[in-house]
Amino acid sequence: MQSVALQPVTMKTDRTKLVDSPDFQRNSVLQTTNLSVYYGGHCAVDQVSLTFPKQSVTALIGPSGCGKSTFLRSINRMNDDIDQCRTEGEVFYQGVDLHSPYVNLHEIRKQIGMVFQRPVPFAKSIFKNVAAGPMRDGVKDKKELQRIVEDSLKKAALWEEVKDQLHTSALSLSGGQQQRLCIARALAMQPSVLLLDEPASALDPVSTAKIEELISQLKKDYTIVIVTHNMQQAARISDKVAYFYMGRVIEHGTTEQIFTNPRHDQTAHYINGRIG
Amino acid sequence: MKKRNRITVLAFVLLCTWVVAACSSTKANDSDKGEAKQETEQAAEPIMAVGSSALQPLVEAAAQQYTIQNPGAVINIQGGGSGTGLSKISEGAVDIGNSDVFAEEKEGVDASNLVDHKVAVVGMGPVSHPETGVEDVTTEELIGIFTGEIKNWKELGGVDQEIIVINRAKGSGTRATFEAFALQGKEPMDAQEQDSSGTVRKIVGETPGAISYLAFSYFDQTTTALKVNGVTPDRKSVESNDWEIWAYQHMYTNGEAKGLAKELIDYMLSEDVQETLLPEMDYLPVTGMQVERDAQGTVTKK
Amino acid sequence: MHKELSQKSDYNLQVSPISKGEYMMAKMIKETEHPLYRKSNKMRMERFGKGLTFLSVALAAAITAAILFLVFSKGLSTFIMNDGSVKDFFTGTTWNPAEVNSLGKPIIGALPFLVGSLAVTGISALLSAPLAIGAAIFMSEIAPKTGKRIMQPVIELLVGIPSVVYGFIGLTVVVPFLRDLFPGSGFGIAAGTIVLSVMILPTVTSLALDAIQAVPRSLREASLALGSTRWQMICEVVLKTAKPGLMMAVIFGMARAFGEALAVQMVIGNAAVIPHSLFEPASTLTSILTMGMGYTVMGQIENNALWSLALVLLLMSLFFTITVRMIGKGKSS
Amino acid sequence: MSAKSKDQLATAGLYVIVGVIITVLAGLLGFVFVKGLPQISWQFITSPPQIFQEGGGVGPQLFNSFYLLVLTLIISVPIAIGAGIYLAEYAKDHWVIRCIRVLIEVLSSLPSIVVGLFGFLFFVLYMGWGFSILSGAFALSVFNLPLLVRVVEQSISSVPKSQREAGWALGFSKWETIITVILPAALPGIVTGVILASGRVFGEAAALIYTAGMSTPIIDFTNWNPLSPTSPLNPFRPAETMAVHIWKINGEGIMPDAAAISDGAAALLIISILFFNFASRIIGNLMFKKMSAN
Repeated sequence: MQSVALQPVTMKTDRTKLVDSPDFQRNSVLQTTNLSVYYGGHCAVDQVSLTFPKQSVTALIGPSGCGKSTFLRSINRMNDDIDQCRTEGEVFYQGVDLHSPYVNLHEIRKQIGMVFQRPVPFAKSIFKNVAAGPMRDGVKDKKELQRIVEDSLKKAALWEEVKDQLHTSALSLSGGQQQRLCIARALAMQPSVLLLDEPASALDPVSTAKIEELISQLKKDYTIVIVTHNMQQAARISDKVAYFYMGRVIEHGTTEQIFTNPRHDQTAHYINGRIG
Repeated sequence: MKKRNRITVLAFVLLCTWVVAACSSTKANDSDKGEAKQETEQAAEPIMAVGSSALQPLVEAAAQQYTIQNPGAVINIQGGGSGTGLSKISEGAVDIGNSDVFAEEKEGVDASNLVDHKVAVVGMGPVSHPETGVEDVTTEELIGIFTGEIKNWKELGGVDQEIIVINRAKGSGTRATFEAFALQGKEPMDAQEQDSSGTVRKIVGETPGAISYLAFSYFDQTTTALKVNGVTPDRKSVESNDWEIWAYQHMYTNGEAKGLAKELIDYMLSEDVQETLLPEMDYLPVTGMQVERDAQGTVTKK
Repeated sequence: MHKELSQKSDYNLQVSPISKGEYMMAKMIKETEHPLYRKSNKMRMERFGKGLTFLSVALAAAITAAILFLVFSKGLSTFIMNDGSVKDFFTGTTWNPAEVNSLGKPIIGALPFLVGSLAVTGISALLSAPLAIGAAIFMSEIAPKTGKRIMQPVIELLVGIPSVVYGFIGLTVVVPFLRDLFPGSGFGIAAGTIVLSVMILPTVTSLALDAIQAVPRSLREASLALGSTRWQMICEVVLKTAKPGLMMAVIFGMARAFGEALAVQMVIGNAAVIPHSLFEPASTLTSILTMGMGYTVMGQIENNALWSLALVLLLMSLFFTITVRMIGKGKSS
Repeated sequence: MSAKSKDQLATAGLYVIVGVIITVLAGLLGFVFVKGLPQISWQFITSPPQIFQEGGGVGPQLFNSFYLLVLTLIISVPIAIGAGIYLAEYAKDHWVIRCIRVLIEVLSSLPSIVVGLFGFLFFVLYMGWGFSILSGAFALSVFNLPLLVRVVEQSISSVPKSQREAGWALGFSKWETIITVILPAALPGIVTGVILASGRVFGEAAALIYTAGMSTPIIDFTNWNPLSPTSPLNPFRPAETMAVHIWKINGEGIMPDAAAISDGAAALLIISILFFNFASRIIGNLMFKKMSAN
């Protein structure tokens, strides 16, 4: 992954008055500035500015309909295909504004992988599911594909369970396995950022635990942004937390600080309501 | 996947080359015939004969025999009805236009430069359901039946059974001839119509009290061929013109017949068609006719 | 291009996240072909794909437009060139285009055919709709597994049987059967209806099946959870939600029946009169069209009159298609 | 009457309905097979038809039916898939698109005689291909297009939107997503559509009378060079299919055993339809497995 290390300087916006500790900014790889998303007239995401430090898990929490999923989707421009949806502000990734018209959309989505709420395996074999990305990317020779598939499945902690049935249909896997297959499929593109949109909300507790454990492992080499309704999950696996309400970031800081003494009473209410 | 994509492109390219080859090969027909010529000397340009479905079996049988004698000759015969045949030949789109009516009788067909070749004669006669109990009708009775004045077979001395009239399709040559010579030009009543002889034969054979008209080649045991004014419908009575309900089968060419078209028409008038093939198929040889008839229907002794 | 870039983003000091220097740095990065800016051949493939598919749609639409133009131009020429009167056409009951009536206009009364066509289509739809919807319900609710395995080949086979064979069987089985039971020669609207309803059965069944299967599973389970029996669930939930789809299926079947030619021509008797009963020979637009086309000379009044029949057929199928669209759009949005 | 008994009554009613349909089909097939099967012999299947003697066969007609079907599918399936993809994926809800949809649907309810005549005027006369397999194949493609486009569009739009988003999230372009993800998932639906369409091609007669013609010149099955006039593969020779042959025999056949030949031909036609449906079902599954499994 050829990346030009460009450290954007700390960001100060009048509205949120957040002061980030210096070390977070220095190694943040993804940063949004005044990002707003409008569906026709309705403003779903309002002037959100967040930084996502490298090798860390940032959890986006908030009541449903607060725009956290919309915000997540606008990072790798998945909202582009929804008509009457307008995005303003910038998303800086490695110093490049992803919303500028000159950037290659497909390149962005390769480097910023995404996993959805419900597992979405292709109607293909397990091998072909994971190999679909690289093959489309021009990787031709069999051994190289075999290596990528094995490596991705190992990273997604699925290799042991499927290594001898690689050529059966992916639809025969369980819900949790299918979700990990989707993660493996995203990892096969060698992304540097992973966006997870409530990855475990459609899974049973056992699979959810597996996914959470996998995420905390992936933290070592990927920057992860996860949208979740599950407070315990956020507390367990995230390093930073941002609390969204009505499309705006009310509070944003390290997990300990948010969960022990949140600065805004709104955040406190939400967290106590959910955990208390 | 790359491979999948290549397949769709390949299929598309295959389709284009096929169409291009197809179009080019029509242009290459001349060179094509050139080769065909070396292969078989007499083979001429493939010809197309279109028209009357009544004449089609005869021309097909004759063409089949002709190609056995000189292989390589390609004769395509299509049906489509006398109307199509006449209009196509007058436009010069085909080599031979088959028709069972005179070109002059069809409006809209410019018969000026059409050359008529009468190759056979088709006799037609009224046929009825076997159990009507009537064998012979006079012309007036026939007109009465088809115009709807006579409603029941018992009025003709047959069984008490309602008469069911089945006409032929409005534009067909068979209907035009029957109305002209059997009904003396009277308009038949509005009744059930069928255009194909096979269907008419089946309906008349199975519907008690049904009556219609067919060409001699369609007579069989399932229907009774009625005698008119005591004359039995067969080859002798037509040749002597005692049986007036008959029509020439015309093979029109645009201007003088030439090439394979001429050879085919000459073959049609030759012995092995007029004497052997025609009787087998219940058509009547034109050479045997003792009378001549023109488009207006005036008969002259030959 | 860079000048345009800077104006467009009207670099605004207060809000901008990073200093002006950083911003210029970002733009320079574009010069060094940062991977994110590289134009991939995906764009070319995308344009190729979209172009290819648009070409096929355009081709399909062009062919259709050509056919419609042909039918309209020839169909209208009866009224324009051979000055046939439209009123006669829809009200007259005698059809003899070659002759001219007292006013010097060709006799083109197509009412008998219209009545025949509508009667045959309507009644066959009434006859085959319950059968088809019943089969569709059977295949999706009562015995999905076996139903699909038996009925799917049955449907595919019924579609495959040529209309000539349907007509032939109609002639040898249906007509004699009707002749023995009812007065008349067995030909007529009744025979045409029986043959047609069997012919459109597969079309209506497969479309009804799609409509029923489009009803989400959760609706069925919700209704069953309320303690309703399967039949109540089918009536209240499945049929109600699938109603537009089922209507579409029946109307599409009618459109198909309206256009059927060969089979109907063999059994309906082709009499150019308005039938007084279902068992009298009648005729439909398609039967007269098929029968007469071979015998008429292109360009003549008789031929143009037949094309006007084809035009009426076209307008009727346009009417069917638009009602189908309206039903579909009305309910589903 | 309690709801329970009403339910049982209704279920019984549905069984009756399905029973009626199956008996109707069994009656149809029984009638055709009882009369037709005794006719079918190797000689009947291979020998060319006789014009007026007995013992005619349907060899060339059977070959023409299959050859015409293959040509029609080669022409109409790619176009239909292309059109289906565009209408399902790229078409915005623009009035032009709505017009095209109505146009294509009107085509499907047009009587085939009208399509046949269009084929006659355009392919036979204007393009100068004459009465030939090619004009027949193009006419049938036109006749088949609406059904195929409709089926392809339906099976593509029935693939859930989440599959598309999954594809985009992997960095695929719209076209790549269609080719790699959506087409394979929609394949079973497309195969069913192709089967229904080929059933209609087999059974079609009216459209072919004026395009592929009603006569079969002598073809020798030894000469396979497509350009020579007597070879079976030459797309420019007129070719009468089984359905047209049945129509012609019933209409104008003067050979004494016309009825027997028509029954035999009808039985043979239905057997070949059964065979074709079965074969394409298997090929469809194979393609789906190959595309998705290994």
